[in-house]
Amino acid sequence: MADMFEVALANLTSPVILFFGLGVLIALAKAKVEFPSSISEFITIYLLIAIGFKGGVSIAEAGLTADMALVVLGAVLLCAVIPVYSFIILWRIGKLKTDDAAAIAGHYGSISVVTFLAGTAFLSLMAVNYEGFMYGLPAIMELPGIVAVLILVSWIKEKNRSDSTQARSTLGRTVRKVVLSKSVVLLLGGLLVGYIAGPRGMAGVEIFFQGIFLGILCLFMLEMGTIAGDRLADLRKTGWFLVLFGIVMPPVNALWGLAVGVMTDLSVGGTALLAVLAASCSYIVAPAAMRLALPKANPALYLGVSVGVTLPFNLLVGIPLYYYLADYLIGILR
Amino acid sequence: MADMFEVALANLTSPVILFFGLGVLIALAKAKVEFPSSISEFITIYLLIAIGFKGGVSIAEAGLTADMALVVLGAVLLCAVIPVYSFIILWRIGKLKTDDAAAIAGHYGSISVVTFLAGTAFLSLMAVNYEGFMYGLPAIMELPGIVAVLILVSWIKEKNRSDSTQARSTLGRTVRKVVLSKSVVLLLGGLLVGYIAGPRGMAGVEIFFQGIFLGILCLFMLEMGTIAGDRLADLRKTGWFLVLFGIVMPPVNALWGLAVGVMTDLSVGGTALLAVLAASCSYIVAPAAMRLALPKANPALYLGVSVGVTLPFNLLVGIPLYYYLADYLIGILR
Amino acid sequence: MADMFEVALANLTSPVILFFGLGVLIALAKAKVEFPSSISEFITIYLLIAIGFKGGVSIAEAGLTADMALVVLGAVLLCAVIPVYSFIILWRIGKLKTDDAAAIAGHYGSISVVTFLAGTAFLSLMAVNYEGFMYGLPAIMELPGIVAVLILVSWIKEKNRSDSTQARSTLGRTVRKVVLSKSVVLLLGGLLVGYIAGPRGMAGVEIFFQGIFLGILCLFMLEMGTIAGDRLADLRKTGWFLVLFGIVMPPVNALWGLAVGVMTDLSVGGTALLAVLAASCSYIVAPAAMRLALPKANPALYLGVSVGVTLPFNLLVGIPLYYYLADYLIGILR
Amino acid sequence: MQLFTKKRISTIVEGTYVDAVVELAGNSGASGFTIYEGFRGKGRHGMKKSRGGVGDLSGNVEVVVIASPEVADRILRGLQEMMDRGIRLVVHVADVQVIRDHHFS
Amino acid sequence: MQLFTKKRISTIVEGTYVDAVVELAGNSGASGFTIYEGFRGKGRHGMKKSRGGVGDLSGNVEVVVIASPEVADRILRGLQEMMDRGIRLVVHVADVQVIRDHHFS
Amino acid sequence: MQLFTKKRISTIVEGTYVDAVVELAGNSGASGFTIYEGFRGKGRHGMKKSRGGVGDLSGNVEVVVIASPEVADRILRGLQEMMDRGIRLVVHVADVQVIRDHHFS
Ligand SMILES: Nc1ncnc2c1ncn2[C@@H]1O[C@H](COP(=O)(O)O)[C@@H](O)[C@H]1O
Ligand SMILES: Nc1ncnc2c1ncn2[C@@H]1O[C@H](COP(=O)(O)O)[C@@H](O)[C@H]1O
Ligand SMILES: Nc1ncnc2c1ncn2[C@@H]1O[C@H](COP(=O)(O)O)[C@@H](O)[C@H]1O
Ligand code: NA
Ligand code: NA
Ligand code: NA
Repeated sequence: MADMFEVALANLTSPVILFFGLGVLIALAKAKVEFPSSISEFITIYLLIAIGFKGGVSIAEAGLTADMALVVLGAVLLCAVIPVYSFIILWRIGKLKTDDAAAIAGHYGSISVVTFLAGTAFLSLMAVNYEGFMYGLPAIMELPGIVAVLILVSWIKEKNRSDSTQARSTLGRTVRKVVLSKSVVLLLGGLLVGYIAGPRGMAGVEIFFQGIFLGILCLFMLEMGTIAGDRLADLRKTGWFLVLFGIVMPPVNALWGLAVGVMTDLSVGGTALLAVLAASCSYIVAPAAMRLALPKANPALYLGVSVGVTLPFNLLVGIPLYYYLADYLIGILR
Repeated sequence: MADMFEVALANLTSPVILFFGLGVLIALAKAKVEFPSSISEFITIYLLIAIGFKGGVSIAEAGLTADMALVVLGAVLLCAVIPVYSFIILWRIGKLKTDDAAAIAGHYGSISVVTFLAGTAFLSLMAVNYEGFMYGLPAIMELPGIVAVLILVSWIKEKNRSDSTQARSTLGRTVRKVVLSKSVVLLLGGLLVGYIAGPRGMAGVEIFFQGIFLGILCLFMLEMGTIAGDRLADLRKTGWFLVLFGIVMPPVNALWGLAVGVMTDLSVGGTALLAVLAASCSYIVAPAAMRLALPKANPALYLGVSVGVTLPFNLLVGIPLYYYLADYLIGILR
Repeated sequence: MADMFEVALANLTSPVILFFGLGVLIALAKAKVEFPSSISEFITIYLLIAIGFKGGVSIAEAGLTADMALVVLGAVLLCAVIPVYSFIILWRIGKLKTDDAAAIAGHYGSISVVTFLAGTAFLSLMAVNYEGFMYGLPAIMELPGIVAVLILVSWIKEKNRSDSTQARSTLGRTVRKVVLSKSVVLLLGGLLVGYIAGPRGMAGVEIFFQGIFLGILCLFMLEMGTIAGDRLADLRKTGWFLVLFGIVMPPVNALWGLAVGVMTDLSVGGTALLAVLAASCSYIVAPAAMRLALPKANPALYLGVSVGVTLPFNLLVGIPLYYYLADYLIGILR
Repeated sequence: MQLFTKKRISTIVEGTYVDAVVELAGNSGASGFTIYEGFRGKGRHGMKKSRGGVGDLSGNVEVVVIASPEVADRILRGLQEMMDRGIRLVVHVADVQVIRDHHFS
Repeated sequence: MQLFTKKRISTIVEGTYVDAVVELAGNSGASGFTIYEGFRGKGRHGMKKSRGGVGDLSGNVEVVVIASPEVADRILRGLQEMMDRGIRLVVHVADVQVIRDHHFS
Repeated sequence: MQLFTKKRISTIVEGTYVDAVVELAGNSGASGFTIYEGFRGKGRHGMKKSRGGVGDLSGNVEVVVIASPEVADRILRGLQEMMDRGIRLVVHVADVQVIRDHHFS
């Protein structure tokens, strides 16, 4: 079984995490290192297509199985459950406004592709294998949490006032926006292409989609670090309750991932990745969706806690922790 | 000899073509996946330099021969012939306006680098070899068709009115614009550098110019697909005659390429590539040139048929077809 | 010992230099080949991080030693000395205005990362090794020359007028700007990450940071070539004295690098690289700093001579020359 | 030369709501619009980066519409309503003149 | 502060014809121009993307010239002629004020 | 609709001095600013590329400030001073109207 300390150290000294840390430092030093926005956009496109493609090729190699369906089902369910209790905690205990509580809850119900990628980089550093179809999960787990929280909100508002028809039309538009968003389209599109092209197709493009992948992820992490560093300033406005929330919730949410992984017989690596996805908090798709659906929610709150607290927490502490727990639990239970 | 069905299937399941198809789907679904324009520009620059460079290194390896000169001569001639009969068909049978007919004809006389690259990707998938100097042809074949059609137009206009001096000055400016255009300069420049640097120079840059080439082409194809998908909407305006023209002409034009290839003793792969070039229809250099020289021609027509019809046709059907024909013809004749 | 002619030829036919030459040709032909600015920015970021990272990994492999401290000290000293005599030559002999003389002198006291990279590319072409920590020097050598010249100027102005407090506040702001500039931050940041991540961290990102490095440098050189070509037009304004200065100073300054290299027991490759750094003339950090600190100095002068004269001179003639001298001197003296 | 007076409305808006502004312009009778993206700025809601990056959550976009005074008035009323719904807009209007009257109506 | 009145002419034009517009401005006596590229828009000829991409066949470019009323008039006449030759332009003019009179003449 | 008259100051400046212009605007009482970067142009000092590239040594940047006439006047005086110190600026001012008076003061 894994040694906790060694695992944590391996994570903290991996280039992916170090570049993230460098980014945070750069932001705090207020140095002028900014990626041109077109570059960030392109790196995002590359990363999404590459993981979709790799996942598709893996599925083509392994074949579609009933087990996968079970994992997908579990993943969708956990995504729908997380925002419900998150919302109640934020609304009742944290005393946040309905819109703010809902927007934040939606972020935790959705997932962060960057955190997922850091998880895969960590596992490959530890030489831990996982099911290839895990690459397909991020695309599927973007949406359910967002839908869940919007239904919740429209249901609460229906009780109070009568702008429920507007809420429903907003729900429709938001779902459409997420389903056709770059993240989902490229992940699923890459998956499809990879599945049809198969290992034979992979041969010619391996250096591009696999060889340089980790290096490009490093650059991306550098930028994510500067963004997280910038967001740290927002934390003063968010208050301590939210900061605490951003640290406590990820491990709690990760438990759902561990549970689904154990129950569906995933490998240790697969279970750890599912926990990472459950614990992760969206910072691209959810903010855009929430801005559209809940214009009165304050972006400083949901971005501050998502990018300023939960993202760094998961990268620095969460990923090795969830892996350690997955390894430990499966060691005991199987 | 090649099995037609197998060849077609290999083409349709190659990543290059699948990404193109994904792009078309994305455009039709009106999903918001757009490459930043600076990225497309850079990928174009990369692809042009890379094929130029590879071609230059190949020529340095093989040495300059008299055979090459013969192929180049044949290639230039076929480029000058194609737009002449295309123009007459469009003008007399299709009843298009002079300017529109000329602009479209010019596109078919020029070539499409993307189609050429898809051809090379297809051949490497089929493990078919071809002459290295083929990489040098695209640069040479961009211009002659455009010049031919502009001379034709200035000649027709001279008979009618007296704005012939203006037409001639436009011709000069247009030729200058094409010769100094990014496509031609980078293709020829890359060729020159590759030729001087030779195999020894290739050693250090092989991963960049060769290893990741196909992967980058895949991303480019994704974008070309979205552009082609967008152009499909234009087809309603172009009318059925043009759609038919866009499907029938490529195989007809390909015959010239096959003929030149057979007569100049090119390999099967080289002959197929020459046919691909002849069949291909420009979508970067020619539109820019035509917009300048013939401002009254309607861009929706020439772009609609070039990018919306002929490009997809060549990618999906044309390339394997021309290869099959080259293989068959040379099998019989040699 | 190296054969001078062979060395020069190897340099001139390397892709890195050939692409630079191609860029110059393109600029002179006034062809429209321009890199989108976001791409140049990104390539710069990539190159800086990559050399920092490689340097850090090398240091981690070799361990920190007292010898390095000595080399760093020598490098800083030579950077501080060069602009002093450069200033006096420009001011007294060249009769330039104080501000212009100071601005140009500052450029020669700072360094050019591109020239350094061309030096490393040349050495790897010649299969010559050098100390890994050399990658750390550019970051350290950006600043001292700029500071030296600004102190000089503030000291001269203090004597003349009384705007010395303003001069001092400008010095502070300029130093801050350089220390937090992209170049320095990314070079040092990459170094730090590479040092902590070590060879184990390099494994996963080798193709990205090393495999494609030279190819990306080639594209960058192409652009640098077009910029140098554009700057050639400025030379008419700068006058012959400056052109001469731009050719004579690099070899003179290189001597300091050779001296430090020999005295600190650097390898032939390391000594050659130090000479290249000493001879090189800044074109990114120094211009920005000088524009801020000396707004009345004419940019056409310092950019014209730096990018239009010294950069091409070093690339075409200087690098092989300094290598030859390093090889020769160390052959005699050790 | 005869010139015709029009209004030029500039609206700086978060990327999320660009479609809403463009739709409003169309419904109000505008003949076209221009969308600028490569800029950043500061206002009541702090520094904003330009659109497109990974940090782009609600980056700045500018929509410019040139229209007749009547159409402009309808657009301004619509923008006012959007602001009332909590959407952040920074709007300014200027008088401009155009060569072809019909092109903008 | 003393300010001087000038005209600011904005011309949206396809990339292909930017050089022609710039040349016209120079020949008419303008002291300079500014060219904007990163935008997209819609008008009589459908949606247009910004310039530069692979889909860039005749992408939008904006040329802005600040000039004295006399120079502006010459430029406007030239633009009118270009339109007559079938080149698509979207032009608008506004009154602006500048600090240094001589810089713009 | 009630509209309020403001001044719109555009300043084209080398990248190096953007911070100085922005600071001036803030100190003069402006409520915000917008910075445009993706453009190139020509003036008294020859062709200038847009900011950001490797050739970017003092590339063009445009700062736009919308402010009340009094604030605008203070800004213009400050810009005048910068020019006197040898910093190159291209400035123009236009009258514009805004919906929310308080947003810009
Ligand atoms: N006074 C102003 N002058 C120019 N631009 C402004 C001004 N106020 C706001 N803006 C622009 O409008 C954007 C949004 O403003 P706000 O919603 O007030 O933060 C800012 O990021 C600026 O680009
Ligand atoms: N009414 C308008 N308001 C603002 N911009 C316009 C307007 N009409 C046209 N444009 C711009 O001018 C470009 C070319 O217009 P057009 O040639 O009419 O398609 C469009 O893509 C828009 O960017
Ligand atoms: N008359 C003008 N009209 C429009 N833009 C101008 C004009 N003069 C200068 N500019 C812009 O201001 C920048 C700097 O001008 P300058 O310092 O005179 O070279 C130029 O690169 C142009 O973008
Ligand atoms: Na989650
Ligand atoms: Na053709
Ligand atoms: Na130096």
